[in-house]
Formats: sequence, structure tokens, C-alpha cells
Amino acid sequence: MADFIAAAFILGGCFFFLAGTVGLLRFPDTLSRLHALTKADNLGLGLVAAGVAVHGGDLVIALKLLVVWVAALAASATVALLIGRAMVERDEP
Amino acid sequence: MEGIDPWWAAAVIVGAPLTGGVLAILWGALGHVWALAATAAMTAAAVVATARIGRHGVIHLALGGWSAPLGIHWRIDGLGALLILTTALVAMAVAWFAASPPRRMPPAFWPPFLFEVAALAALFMSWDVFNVYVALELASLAAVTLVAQGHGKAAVAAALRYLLVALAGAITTLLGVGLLYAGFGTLDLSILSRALAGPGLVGWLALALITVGLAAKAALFPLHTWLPAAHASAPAPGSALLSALVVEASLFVLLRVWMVGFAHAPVPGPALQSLGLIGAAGIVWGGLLAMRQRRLKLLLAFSTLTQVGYVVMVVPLSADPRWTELAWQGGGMVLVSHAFAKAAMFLGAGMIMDAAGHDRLENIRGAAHAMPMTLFAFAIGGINLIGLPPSGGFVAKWLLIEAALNGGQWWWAVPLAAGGLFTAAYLFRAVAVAFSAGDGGALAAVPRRQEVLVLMLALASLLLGLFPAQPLSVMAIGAPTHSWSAEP
Amino acid sequence: MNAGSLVDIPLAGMMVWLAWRAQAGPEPIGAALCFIVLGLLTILAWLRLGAPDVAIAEAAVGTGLTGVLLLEALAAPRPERPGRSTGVPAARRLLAVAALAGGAVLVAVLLRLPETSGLHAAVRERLPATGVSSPVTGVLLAFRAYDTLLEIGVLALAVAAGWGLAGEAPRPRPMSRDPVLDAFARRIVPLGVLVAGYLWWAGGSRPGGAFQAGTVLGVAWVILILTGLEEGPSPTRWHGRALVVGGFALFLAIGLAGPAMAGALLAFPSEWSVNLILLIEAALTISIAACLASLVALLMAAGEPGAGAGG
Amino acid sequence: MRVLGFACLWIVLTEGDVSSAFLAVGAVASAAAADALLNRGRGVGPLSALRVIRVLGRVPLDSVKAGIDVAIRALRPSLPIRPGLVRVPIDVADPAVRVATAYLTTVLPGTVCVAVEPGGLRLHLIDRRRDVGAQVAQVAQDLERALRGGRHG
Repeated sequence: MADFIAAAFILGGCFFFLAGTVGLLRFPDTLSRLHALTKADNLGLGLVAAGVAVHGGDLVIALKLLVVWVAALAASATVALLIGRAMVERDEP
Repeated sequence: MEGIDPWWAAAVIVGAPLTGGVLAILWGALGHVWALAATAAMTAAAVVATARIGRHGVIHLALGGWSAPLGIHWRIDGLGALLILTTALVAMAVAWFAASPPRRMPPAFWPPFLFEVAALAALFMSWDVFNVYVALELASLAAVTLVAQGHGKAAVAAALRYLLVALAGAITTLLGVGLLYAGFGTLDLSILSRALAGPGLVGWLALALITVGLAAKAALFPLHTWLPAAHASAPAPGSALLSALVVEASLFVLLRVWMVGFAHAPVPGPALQSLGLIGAAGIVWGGLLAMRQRRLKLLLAFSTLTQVGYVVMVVPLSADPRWTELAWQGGGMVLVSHAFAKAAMFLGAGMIMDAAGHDRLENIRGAAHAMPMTLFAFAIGGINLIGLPPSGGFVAKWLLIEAALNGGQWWWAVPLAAGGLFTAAYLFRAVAVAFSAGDGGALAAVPRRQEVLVLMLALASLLLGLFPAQPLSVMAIGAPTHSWSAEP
Repeated sequence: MNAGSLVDIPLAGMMVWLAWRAQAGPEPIGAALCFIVLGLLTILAWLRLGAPDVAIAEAAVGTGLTGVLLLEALAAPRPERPGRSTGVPAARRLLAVAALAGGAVLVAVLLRLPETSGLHAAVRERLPATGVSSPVTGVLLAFRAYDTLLEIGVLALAVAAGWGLAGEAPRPRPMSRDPVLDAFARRIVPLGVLVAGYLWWAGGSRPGGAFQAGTVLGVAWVILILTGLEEGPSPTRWHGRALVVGGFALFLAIGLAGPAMAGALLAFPSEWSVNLILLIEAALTISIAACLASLVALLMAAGEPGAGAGG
Repeated sequence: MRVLGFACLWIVLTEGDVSSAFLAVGAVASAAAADALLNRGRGVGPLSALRVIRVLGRVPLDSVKAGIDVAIRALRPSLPIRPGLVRVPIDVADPAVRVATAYLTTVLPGTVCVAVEPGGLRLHLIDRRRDVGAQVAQVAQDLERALRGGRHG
């Protein structure tokens, strides 16, 4: 049962990664692509981490994975801010 | 010397230049002091090691006390010991040369110089294919740094090109090494050699990848295009080390992989012959291009391609196991004598450049009158490169041609002999210009110490030809024996 | 095929594809975006390989490195290189075909590889003698310590070479002060220090150790350099140079004492083995961090107008 | 308070391994020292733990909503996006709260913060017809209460 849930989480995560990548390709400008990056891909990572946590079935491991996810979330938000600022500055100096 | 633990000699051989490198980073202003001390210690240790090998045979050491296949082994055979001694002596001379006021090399020169020397020693001892890759990385990085320290944008461009080739070569070699590990579960040359008796597709692919990777680093035809610019751009002491030894280390590893790693594999005759063809092409092409050069350092750089070609010939000439030892000694003699001769000639070219401000051939007319000792040394080095008696180069070529004729492969004697003719043609031109009448007075004075050092290096290559018996007998200790089943 | 490979194969495929796009795209920002996603996928790959600790390191590194990349990409003037599209593609395509063909041959060979267990059994058998319980650490600092020593030498030499070539290059210019980056740096760096300490400790028993710890610490340092809160190790100051070569020097000194202490180069006396290994790892952690910070500072200085040939 | 946080993180990382206790002191101390050096005089005051948890607790849910939102937009053949930039004023004095708001906005569906300005945030919207002002103001208010809990009551 746990394995089944884990697999579902991981597959769901992969789906969002796929969607994020499609977004990265299809969205017309860099700022829109940031949405794909900060939202779909982060959710994908979160779901995979959750799947691995369920699979491991260990609270400490799960907390560790939470740390990984939060770090990645903070990192991608920072990166989005940096790129965004650079783009805005370039377009309207 | 009998009682000395071989560990001490081996530890000093690699440890001294590494320690010197650390000190040179920490106290750069004293870089030349560390370099001289480290190379002197290394020379002493190399003498001890060579003497021990002469009496007791090959030195075998397991690093950290971990035996193969888990740990890394050092194996110092006769030729390896002589090459380490050569490295130490040449490095000491180069360090002394580079430390001479008023043109002492800056602090930045010494760390890559010392790390390069350490990497070379490590390569001549290593008996582990992954460790060889790591040591090659260190050697390449140090070499690229030495090239980049030359003057101007051209040096940086040459260094970048060298870096790219070295990286590509490293990745290719690493792929081959990875395949060997994946296929045979070991990195130790002795164990690999037994396992590779049946190499299968994995083994052959690994051999091809490693050969291509090392060929790029050793500037084998047609992967040689980076070499002339790189060796000509580096400052003279850097060029001397690069052309005399760095290329040779990759070649030595290449020989080891073919003749030790694949000693018991059924290496097909056509593979051996095509390696010979590559060597022959290098000999001819290097000679032809050297003739067209108008700058002394470029001319010397191209002549290295010819010498590289001679060494590769060892593999096809070993096809008949009866003549393997002869070919091995011949190749070893090329390596050792070329190291001394080429170091002398590059340092000499550096002095001419310092004195004249350039190294264009047409304008060094009369240089011999201003610095006779240097040009005399240059001529001795030339004798060695051409292979005229009584030089080490002559002995080397004699042995190689003998191996070719005895082994029924007379066709390889043709490029071996022709290489000498090419070399003679362009070196006579350079020397003739230098010795011709002209206003040598326009040249600035050069330090006497540098002149003496260059002469000593050149004389060393001559001594190898005058007294070849002992070095040749040392080279035979631990020479590879193989059982390639194929006939040429 | 099981559920695992159902995830792994697309994951591997996407990583390769993103790596390709990151270098093939014409626009630096697009490339940076691909690179960031690649970083996320790498975290995923580590999770899939069952190494959450390495995933933590990857998450930390991904942040710092992409920061540097972005900085470089965005600071560069808008590329107007018409020359790039003429002539080059043919060579590129040729290279791509050659790489693909080579890759295909490799895959074919790999699929036919016999099932050897490599040296796993031997490592497991001898590991107790080293005193550490992580096979990776055992291989890196005991069985193949000599390789590791030379690799650290490569790193130290790279920094020294960069310093030598940069000469009197200007110090790195920080990014313009930005409240977000500033706040981020002030929060993340203490965490980086903690995680680096953890990874160093973890090296004794599981994936981790000096290389990861040093990388995380180095990235924390890089973030400080980027935000202008701190500079890299200074080549003109004694302690700056000591930080960079200290790890290598200590490793070398202990290794050279080996013949006297334990009868072989790089051998450790068994009763001190684990402590010596941890000591070396601690020094390596700091030196690796200092090397990374120095290299990034050099790269940034080389990007400055008027700087000499750096890097 | 910070030290406690670092210690908790350490315990999570080492999975509560007691053998790391000796090192833990050193690592937590150096992390706290780095923190003290970098954040001298920048304390955020007493936190209201309950409110912090309430704000952070929304992150996973928002993240899921945002992820689904983007995935649908990316995968629909018609590509239903109308990207645009807006400036949203937020009425908080503390720059730390503004930055925190910027981070949370990036997790919310439809918005990515691209710049933090003195009077508010610069947001990029995936659908510029939506009005996000109220939503962002709410986040900022919640955060201010959480981070300044002791002062504003």
C-alpha cells in the first residue's frame, strides 16, 4: 500500500516536471517561463520527495526531505527574483 | 645504499617536488630556492632508486599498504627509474637556469613547474590505470599553466587550445579506463594484463579510447596540431620541460598500456602496423613542417613530433617477441637522450631570444660569435636529434633499426633513417646561420651560468652515446615481455 | 521493467536533453533556466539513488552555482554574433553525429558487460581496518588516498595558476546591492555552515565527506562574494594562500610520515586511522571551500573590463 | 531562539545520532556565530510561533494549487496565458517583511515576484486580468503579524 502511494506521488511528481518543461518550451517570454520553473517544477520535486518519504517510511528521513524541498523552493524563488530584476532592468533601465 | 628502505627513495621522488610546490605557493618570493632544493633531493632519491634497481631488480610498492586490486601500486622498472632520474636532472638544470638573475622567473612560475615535475615522476612509477589518469590531469594542468605564462595573447590562445585538447584527451582516456574497470573489475596493470588475455569487445574498445586519448596528449600524428604553438609560446624554461618530458610521459604510458596491459592479448598485426604508420607519418610530417619554420622555437617544437614518432615505433617493432627488448631499449634511449638534448636546445633558444629580442632565423646571423658556448651546446643537441654518432640519439636509432631489420620489418627502417635526414636538413640551416659571419656584437650579454647549464645538458646527451652500456642494461631490467600471437 | 525504471529512464533522458539545450540555446537566460531545471533534476536523481544527504548538498550547490552563472550571463552584453551562425553549425552537427555514434557504441558495449561486482567485496572486507564505516570515504582516504591527494593538488594548483595569471587583476565586483539577495545571503550562509559541518561528520559513515562539505561551504562563501559581504581568499595575504593549500599540505605531510609511522607512503597507524582521516577531511573541507571561492572570485574578476587573462 | 533552530536542524540532519553530539556543539556554534556576524542588529523581534506556522502551513497547499495552475496552462493546446507586469503597493515598513512577502508571492498561483521596491513589489502575472492586490496585501499583513507578533498584538 505504502509502495503504491509512493509510486503515485513519484509519478505525479514526474508529470509536473514534464508539464514544467513543456511550459519552459511553450511560454513566450522569459518571465513567463519563470512560472513554469518556480511552480510546476517545484511541485514536481515536492511530490517526488514526498513519494520517497512515504517509501522510506521514516519520520526523520521525511523531515530531511522536507529540508531539501524547502531549500530548493527558496533557491528557485531567489533565482526568479534575480532573473526578474535583471529582465526588468534591461527592458526599462 | 643497500640498507635504505625503497619507500624513502620513492616517497622523496614524488614528495619533494609536491612539498616544494606547496612552499612555492606559500612563499612565492623564494620559489627558486624551493625548486632547487626539491629537484636536488629528487635527484639524490632517483640515484638511490636506480642503484637499488641495478642490484635487486624492479621496485614494487603498495601505497598505504593496501595491496592490489584494492590499493594503488607503484612499480619502478629500469626505464622508469632512468626517466625519473632524467626528469630530476633536467628539472634541476631548468630550475637553476630559470633562477639565474637578471632574468629570474617570477614567483608564479614555480608552483606549476614543481607540480609538473611531481606529476611526471608519478606517471613514471604508476602501475594503476586510474591513477595514471589522475597524474596526467595534474601534468596537463601544470603544462597549460606554463604555456599561458608566455608573452602576449598568442600564448593565452595556445594555452586555451592546449587545454581543450588535453581535456578531450583526458575524457577519452577516462572512458577507456572506466570500461576496463567495468569489464574486468580492476585497475592494476598486472591483474589487468592477465584478465585482458581475452579482451573481448570491451577490452578492444578501451584500448582504442585510451590510445586516442593518450595520442592527443602525446601529440601523435594527426593529433599534434596543438603542440608547436604551445611549446613555442611558453617561456623558455617551460618549453624545455614541456618538450623534453611532458610529451614523453604520455608516450611512456602509451607504451605501457600496449606492452604491459595488453601483453597477453591477441593484438592483431594490422593494429600494430597502423600504430607504426602513425609514428612514421609523425616523423615525416614533423620533419617537413620543421623545414618550413622561420622561428627557432617553432622549429624545435616541430622536431619534437619526429622524436615522438620514433618512440611509437617501439610497439610494431616489438611484434616479434625476440626483439622486444632491443626495441624497448631503443625507445628508452630516444626518450632519455631527447630529454637532455631538447631541454638544452630550448634553453639555448631562450638565451638567443633574450639576447636578440626575437628568435627569427634570418636575423640570428653571427650569434655564435656572441655566445659560442651556447651555440656549441645547440650543435651537440642537434647531433643527438639527427642521430649522428657518438650521441645517445645515434645509439637509439641504431637499436630501433636493428630491431626492424632483425624482426623482418625492414620497411620501418626507412622512416627511421629518413627522419634523421629531415632533421639534419633544418638543423644545419639554423646552425649555419648562427655560425655565419655577422654582427654578433648586436646581441646582449647572457649570464655565464646559463651557458654552462645548457652545455652540461647537451653533454649529457652525448655521454649517453659514448657510454651506452650501463644505461641500456638498466633499461632492460623489468622490460615488458608479451605474447601477442599475431605475426606482422 | 519496474516502476522505478519507469521514472528513471525519462529522468535520465530529460537530464541529457536539458544539458544539451543549456549549451545549444542562443540566449544566456534560456540556458540558465535549463541549467536550473537540470539542477532540480539532479536533486531528484540523488533522491532516486537513495542519497538524500547528497541531495541536500546538491540543493545548496545548485543555488550558489546558478547564481554565478546568471551573474555571468546577465552581465554580458547582449550577444550580437552573426559570425556564430555561419560555418559553425556544420562542424557542430558533425560533432554531434560523432558523439551520438560514439555514444551508441558505448551503450552497445555497456549492455554486453559481464556482471562483475568490481571491488565491492574487497572494499567491504578491508573496510574495518580503516576505522571508517563509509565505503566511499574508505576508498577516497585510505585505499586510494594517493589519487585523492593528487586531485586535491590539481585543485590547489588551479587556484595558484589563476592567481599567477591574473596578476594585479581587480577584485571581484559584487552584484549591485539588492534587498532580496542580501536577505537570502544572510539567512542561507549560517545554514550552509551547519550543513557543511553535518556533511563532514556524515562522511565517516555514509555518502558525504570532505568533497560535499567543502562544496557546500564554498558555495556559502561564493554567495557572500556575490553579495559583496565578503571577499574570496586573498592571494596577497599569507592566510589566504594558507587556506587554499592547507588541506593539501596537511594531507601530504601525514602521507609522507607514513613510511616512518606505518611502513608505507600514505599509510596510517591503525589506532589513529579514523582520527587522522577525520582530521584530513576537516582540513580538506576548508581548503576545498577556499579553492572554490577563489576560483569564482577569479572568474568574476576576469569578467571585469580591463582584467588580464584570468581563470 | 536561533540556536535552538540550528540545533533542531542538526538533529534532523543527523537523524538524532548521539555520536554526533560533540561535533553538534561546534557546528551549531559556528552556524550561530556566522548568523550573528551576518545579522548583527537585524533581529526580527519575538515571533508568534502559532502565526508563523499558520503562514508557512499554507505553503504546500499554495504550491500544489500553483503547480496545477501552471501545468494546465502549459499543457492546454490554446496556451491560455496573458503575461504582464504589475506594481503592487504593500503597506509595511520592515524590509524583512517585504522580502518574506516576495518569497511567498512566488509560491502563490499566478504570480512571480520580480523585484522588491521601497513601496511594494513588482509582480509578473501569468494572467494580467486577475487582480492580485488584495491577496498580496493579505499575505503581507499575515506575515507582519507573525513576525511582529509581540509588538502589534
